[in-house]
Amino acid sequence: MDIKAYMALSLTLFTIGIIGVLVRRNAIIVFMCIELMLNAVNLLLVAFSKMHAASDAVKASATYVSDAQIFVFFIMVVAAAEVSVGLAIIVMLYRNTHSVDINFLNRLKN
Amino acid sequence: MNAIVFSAVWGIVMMFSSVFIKSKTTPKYLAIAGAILLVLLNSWELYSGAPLFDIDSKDMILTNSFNLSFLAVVHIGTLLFFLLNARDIEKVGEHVGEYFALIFFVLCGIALACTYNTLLFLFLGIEIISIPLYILTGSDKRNLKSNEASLKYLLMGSFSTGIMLLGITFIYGGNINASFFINNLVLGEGPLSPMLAIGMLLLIISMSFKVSAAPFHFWTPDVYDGAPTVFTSFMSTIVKVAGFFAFVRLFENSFGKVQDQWQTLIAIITVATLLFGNITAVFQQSVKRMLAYSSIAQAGFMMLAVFALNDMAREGLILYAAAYSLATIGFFAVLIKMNDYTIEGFNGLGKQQPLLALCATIFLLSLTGIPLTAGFQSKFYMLMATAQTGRHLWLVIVAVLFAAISAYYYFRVIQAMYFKDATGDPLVEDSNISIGFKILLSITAFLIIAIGIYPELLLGWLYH
Amino acid sequence: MSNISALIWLIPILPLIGFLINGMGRKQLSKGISGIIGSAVILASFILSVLVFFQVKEAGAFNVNYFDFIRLSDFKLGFEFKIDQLSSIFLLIITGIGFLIHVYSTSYMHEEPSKDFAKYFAYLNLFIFSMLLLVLGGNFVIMFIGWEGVGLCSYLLIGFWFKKPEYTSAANKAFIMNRIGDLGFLLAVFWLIAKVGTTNFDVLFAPETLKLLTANDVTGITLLLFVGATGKSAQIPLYTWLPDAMAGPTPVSALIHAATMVTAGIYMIARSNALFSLAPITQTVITVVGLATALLAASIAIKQNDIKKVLAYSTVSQLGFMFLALGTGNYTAAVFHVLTHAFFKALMFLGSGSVIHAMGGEQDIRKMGGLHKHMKITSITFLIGCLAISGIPGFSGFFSKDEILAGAYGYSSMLYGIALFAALLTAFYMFRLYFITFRGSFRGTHEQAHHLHESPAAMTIPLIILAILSVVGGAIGVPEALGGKHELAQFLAPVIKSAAHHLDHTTEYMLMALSTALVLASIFAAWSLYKNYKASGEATGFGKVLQNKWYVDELYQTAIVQPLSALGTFFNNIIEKKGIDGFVNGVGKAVNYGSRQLRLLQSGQVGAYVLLMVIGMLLLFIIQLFV
Amino acid sequence: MGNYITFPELLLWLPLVAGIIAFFLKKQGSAKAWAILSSFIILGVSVASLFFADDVKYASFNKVNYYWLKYIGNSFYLVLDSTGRLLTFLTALSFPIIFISTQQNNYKNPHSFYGLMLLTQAGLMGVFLAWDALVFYFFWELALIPVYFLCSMWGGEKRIQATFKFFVYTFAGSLLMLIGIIYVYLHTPERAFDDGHIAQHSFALQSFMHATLSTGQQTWLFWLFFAAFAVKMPIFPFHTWQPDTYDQAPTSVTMVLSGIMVKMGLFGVIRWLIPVLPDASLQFANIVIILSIIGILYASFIAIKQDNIKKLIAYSSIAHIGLMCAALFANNEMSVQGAFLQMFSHGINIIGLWIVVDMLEKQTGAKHISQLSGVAHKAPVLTIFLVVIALANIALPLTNAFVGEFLMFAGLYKANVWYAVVAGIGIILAAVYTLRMIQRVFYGESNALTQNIEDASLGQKFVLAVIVAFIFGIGIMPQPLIDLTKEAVNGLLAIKK
Amino acid sequence: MSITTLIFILLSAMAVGSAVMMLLSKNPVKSILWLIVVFFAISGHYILLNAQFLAVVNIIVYAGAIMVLFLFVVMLMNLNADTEPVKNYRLHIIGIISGGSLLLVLLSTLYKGENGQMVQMQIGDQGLMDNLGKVLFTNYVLPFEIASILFLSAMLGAVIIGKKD
Repeated sequence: MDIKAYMALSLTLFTIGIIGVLVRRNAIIVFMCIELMLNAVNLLLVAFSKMHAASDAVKASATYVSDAQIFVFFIMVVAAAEVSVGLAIIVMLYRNTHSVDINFLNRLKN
Repeated sequence: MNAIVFSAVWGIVMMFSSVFIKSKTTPKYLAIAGAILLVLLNSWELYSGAPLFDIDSKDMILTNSFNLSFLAVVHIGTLLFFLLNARDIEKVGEHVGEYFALIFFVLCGIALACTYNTLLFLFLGIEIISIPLYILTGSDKRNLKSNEASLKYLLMGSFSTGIMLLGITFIYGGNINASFFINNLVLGEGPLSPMLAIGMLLLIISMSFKVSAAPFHFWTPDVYDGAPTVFTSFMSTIVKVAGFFAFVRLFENSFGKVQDQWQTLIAIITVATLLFGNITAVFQQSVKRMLAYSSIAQAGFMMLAVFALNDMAREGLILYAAAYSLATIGFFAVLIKMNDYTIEGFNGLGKQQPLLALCATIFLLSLTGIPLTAGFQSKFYMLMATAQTGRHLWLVIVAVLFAAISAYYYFRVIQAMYFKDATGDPLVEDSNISIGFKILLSITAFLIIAIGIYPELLLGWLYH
Repeated sequence: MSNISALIWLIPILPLIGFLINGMGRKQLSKGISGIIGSAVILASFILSVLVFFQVKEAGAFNVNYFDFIRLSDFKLGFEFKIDQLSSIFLLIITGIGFLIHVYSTSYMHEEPSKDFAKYFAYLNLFIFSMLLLVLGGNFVIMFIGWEGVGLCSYLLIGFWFKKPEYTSAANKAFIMNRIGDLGFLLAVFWLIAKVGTTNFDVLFAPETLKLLTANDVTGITLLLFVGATGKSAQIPLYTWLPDAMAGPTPVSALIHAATMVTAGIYMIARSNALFSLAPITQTVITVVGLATALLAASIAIKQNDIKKVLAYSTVSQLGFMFLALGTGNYTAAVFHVLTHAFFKALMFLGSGSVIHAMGGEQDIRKMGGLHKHMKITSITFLIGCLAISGIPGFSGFFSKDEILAGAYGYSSMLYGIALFAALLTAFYMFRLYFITFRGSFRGTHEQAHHLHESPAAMTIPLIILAILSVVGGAIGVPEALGGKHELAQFLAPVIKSAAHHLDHTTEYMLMALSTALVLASIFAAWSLYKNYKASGEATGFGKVLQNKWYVDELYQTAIVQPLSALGTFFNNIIEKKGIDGFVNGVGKAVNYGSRQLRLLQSGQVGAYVLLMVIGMLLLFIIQLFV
Repeated sequence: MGNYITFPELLLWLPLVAGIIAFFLKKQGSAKAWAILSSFIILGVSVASLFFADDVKYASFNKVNYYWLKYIGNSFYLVLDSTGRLLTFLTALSFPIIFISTQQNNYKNPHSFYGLMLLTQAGLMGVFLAWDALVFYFFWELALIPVYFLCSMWGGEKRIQATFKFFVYTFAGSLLMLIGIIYVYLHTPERAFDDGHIAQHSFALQSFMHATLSTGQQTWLFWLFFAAFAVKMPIFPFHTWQPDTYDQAPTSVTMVLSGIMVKMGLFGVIRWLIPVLPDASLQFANIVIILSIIGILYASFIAIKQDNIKKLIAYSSIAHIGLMCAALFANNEMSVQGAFLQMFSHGINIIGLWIVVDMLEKQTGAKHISQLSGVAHKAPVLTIFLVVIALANIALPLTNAFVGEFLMFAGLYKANVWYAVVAGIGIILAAVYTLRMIQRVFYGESNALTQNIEDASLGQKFVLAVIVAFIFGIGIMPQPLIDLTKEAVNGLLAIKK
Repeated sequence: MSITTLIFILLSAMAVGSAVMMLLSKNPVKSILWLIVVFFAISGHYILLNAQFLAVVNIIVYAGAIMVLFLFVVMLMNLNADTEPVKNYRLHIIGIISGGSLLLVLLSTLYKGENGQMVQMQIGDQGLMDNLGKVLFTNYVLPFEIASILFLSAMLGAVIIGKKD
């Protein structure tokens, strides 16, 4: 499979994530869109790792392609942590305002 | 290495301290002790060169006198921050121990971000810095501003994380060595391959976000304004300069060879940052928010270090980190004591609290960059570094003109303190101002003057 | 007698000392003391001047250099004096007449409170000091020091009664007009420095130095010097300050604005005759200006009713005569006329002073009349003055004026004609003045009438002395035609190479006869018109124009003063406030405005922030990847 | 250098230390006394230094050079040479005069007032002594900061805006100069320190003079430097901060500003601009001169129209400074020598003027010509002094200013006839506005405000007498001053050749 | 067209399609479910790339843990109804346009520059559990440890933010 296909796919997903952040106002959805972005990145990383695996230029180094997948693993870890904190914050917000609209709170401006 | 491990360990210690120690006032002593130890351990590694905990990081961590001395600055800054603000941290909320713990975790992240050698650690470091900050920003739960700030910070922060990851991915993809090591990056001749170019660009963008450089600075004013003031002081100083250090480290080790391909970009970002920061700061009424913008403006000056990337720039960055952190921490320490954060709130402080006013004046002068303050030296080094590159000299002139504008808003505070008359009711509760606080504030001011007169005090680290 | 040359410095220093004593101790000193001090120092330096005069007469000119005023690597300026025939004569005039006027003043100023009295003498001494400096100066710069010094003193003395705004305005006018002239003087000096690198008279007028100057240089320099002279000696166009200067005490007018200061211009040109003789263009200019001034001033004098104003304009016109002489290269005549004029004009001013004194400050001749029977001495001496100035044979004025006219005739008969006409006018208005004032019946108020009296001795004695001088003063310059041998010319010969054309005696007789006849005629006309003058209403027609001095002041006001002040206002209100300062503040305003606008980007909405970030990313991408 | 303490050190540290001490003298009147005392000591030192005026013979007394930031090739390098000697003397002389003349104005919390004043003096000294660009820049700013506080704290009602304008103006200017300094620095040859350390570049004056700069670089560097100096002098059209500041600042500060600080700009031209960028300063000489001459006429015309005495003096000062600046660029011995003399004379005269104006304002509370009249009756002594000083200010012969202006005009004439002619008009205008002021304020009938005005006090009489003594002393015998600065002048011209 | 390609296309279509649905559906619960579908599709891709470990982890961590967490939160706030009154379409348009153009810029650059390298499908053992395990606990032990800090701070966050007081 051509790497370009994977680039196209994951960039599309990434962009959908961005657009989601731009257009949705529900904090949770926005947060989910960010998760989508991360997943797109993961997919691309794996694809790259397999791409490098295919190219023999890098056969020399021992653990050359596992790096990327480990990285993906770490991304997931971080994502999990981020989500837990993020959701905590959103819940707190909901407690105080009974809304999850990201534009609802607008005290800080100018 | 010492810094990483110890700050992590001490973070855990603080965490459990809150379990075993019930009194609200005790943790700060622990924290201060930890900070002192941190300074000692780090300096020890700096001088001896041998870390205490000898962990084989597989070259993912590289320490040298440069980043260790920078860490030293960070740690001293933190120590000062604790000493000046510990009491105010207690006032934020119930979980004093946890706050300190988080701060130590942030320090751990900073240590990572300053010594990383692989993009993985850059990523982890940045995240370990960010996530605790989201929490600290929101730690004043009752206060809606604080909530709003933390939400904004969270959303935009993780958004920029996504950008950064995409950048890292492309760099990995474009690197035929298939590695994340920044010193193992094959750039090839001529213009960068599209993947590397895009990756670099995305990294520039995400890093600019972290150091709040325009046009990715929009979170800064709101977050700094909303967060509890103590933590704003920490975020806007220690964390920010660390971000710059990571920025510089990334570029000098990986893309340093192809300066010509990104310098224009950095120049543009610099000018934009100076513009947004300075111009917008002029009109602010709340001093806290004004400082948020001023931190953007100062970031514009620090971008010059990224732009120049020469020895002068390195020294300059350390100087700048020290000067800017000291002055800002000091001024925030004064600001926290004020009853009213608006500029009118400062009217007549010079008569009510001469010492506070004097120190505040010195801090502000330093931020403006008046000679014989550390602020001047740092700006001076930055300008020299930029001039040394010989490219984009107009940048220097622009920077200087904005420095002149910056006087405009810093001096508004000075004018308020000395040349306006107080409304009568006290601006500051004397009970909040202990002798110790005054002494420490004077020490900070003195340090600023001392560095301003003899910067080699600081730079000596690099020359031994 | 050579020891005198070592005492030269005393001549100016003594008055200075007098100035200092009177100035410092004006609170303590009584009127008597300060008057005595003031006069004594002048007397002393007069005596010295006499000695110097004789020394020069015997041993000739000599220089004294005291110290280096300014010494640069390529330029040296000594603080030096030059004592020669010319300056020694002026020394005599200044100190001599100066002394008389001091004596006169002691009684004239007696009503003043003692500290103003002392101040007055201080100023007077200071004036003498600067005047002496001017005359003694061995180079143009030292001369200039005195030159501006006398200007200053005249400023101070005109504004002596500084409570009256119009007086102080007159003082300012005098000073500023002098300054305009001084600028010309200075530029000439700079020109000399730039060209020959020195201003020392001896070096400068040495033929080899003059060779260094091109014709243009000479013309330019002399013209500029002449500008200086017009300022100081009240010639067109800078003469209007002198009539106003009559605001000062009358003795001052006598000393400064008749006898000495105003002749500084003549002195300066005579001093540098070597230079002027090389500049025909300048000489023509001087001639024309001098003649024009003589005529204009004379015409104005006819219609003036203020006794001092009349004298002032007559002074201006007499100075015009002197410049005419200078222009025609007839330097000796000029100096000669300076001398005689000093006598009779001082005489008449002091006379008018004593009249005013008697009239209790009244200066308008329409309110006088018939004073002859009340104050004989004054009247007679004044008459003598009039006769002298009109040039009645035998009186001093006759000789000097006649010499000038002769010189003019030798130049061109047309010049002679006009000059003669001016001379007739002179005779006319002087006698008009005399008749209106002293003859006919008294027209003043009643208390004035029985307050009238002859002035005290301290005032009359100087009058008498001066009267005698104005009669016999001409003796030193009797032309060959009348069997004299013109000692003055011989005496001045080493300094002045007179370029006057010499006429044969018959023509000279002709001219003398003609002028005398006409003068007598015009005196008769004046007598018939004014022997018993009745105060008539305002003058009309041409008379009005004359009375208003040809509206020259008004002209200056509208043509020069007002435009300039308008310019000042324009600069101040428009360019400064709106323009430059407006721009400077505009920058500040712009920053503020930008600040207010940029704040709006900070909308506080995460969505908007992210959008801006994405757009920023987009831009950076485009810049980086496609530009 | 040397193991004994040198004049530069004394001149710099004495005021600095004295100033810092003054901050702690909170007792009534003690600060004032201390300030006067120390300023006299400094004056003594400065006078003493005049006896060691030989740059070659007494070099070791007049030069000091510590290591400072040696890694960037900077050292704390002070030299008291014939360029700076006159101005350091002026600085040392004016402060006692100022202190005594304003002694009966009581400022609120005097300790900080006098402390700041002395710090200003230290800054000024530093500017005139520095032989190292960075040190120069430091003191350049250091002189500014205390003045900023002095003006804003003790000034008139509109003080804050006026002073802040002044501050930003000069700050921006000096920052531009800083760029210039950096740029030149990066082109200086490497410098070896005594301890063997070699810095690639150096801030020392000599190195700056040997910097390798193409003409193209010089041209724009010239304007960077000139911006700072032009604002400080100030030269038209950078002058608009001055009238407001002079008007609003407390008079004793105004004296410092107009008497000494404006000379910083001229001094900068002499010490740095011309030596470091000789080609450019020759190239642009005409532009600068024309600018200055425009300034002369422009300022004089405005002065004629001024009703506010302080602003009038401010504008007259602009005109005079313009003349000096033009003379400096006229590039011949006379003009430059004249400028040197005039820097000193102008300083003395204008301080004298301010003293009198201050006394008037203190007593009548009025500073507008239209409000005052007939002061001469009540205060004859004051009037006499003022007239003398004012006439000196418009360069009457035998006063100090005459010598300077005479030489400057002569020099300008050599450079170009029309410069002298046009600038000469300034002489007349000067007479116009000065006499106008004297007439309106001092002559005429005294009015309600001036009814019960007191004459000069003993201290003031003394001070004014000193000033007048200087006026005539220099006016009659300028040669000593000329000898004092001759080397500097010739050195400057040698560079331009 | 080989079977791999076919599966790739199918999975891609599924991923993109359900991502769009997630974006479009008004009801939060629905979008969560759509997102889970996306994750399953991505896991499918992992399997296709022979990265079983990640595939599994993806299912467990994302689809399992994280999404459930989201679901809980949504339920807790019972936001299942449409809480987002859609207004201000202009912002949407601008957002979509800028996002889309970003995508175009990136892709055009990449397609212009890169000579498409092939990706190794199915084969290759480095994605297997034991390999990754080895690498993780030999080379990457330090990051692994440090990651724990992240969780500690997350935990603290939960305590500070979440705890009622």
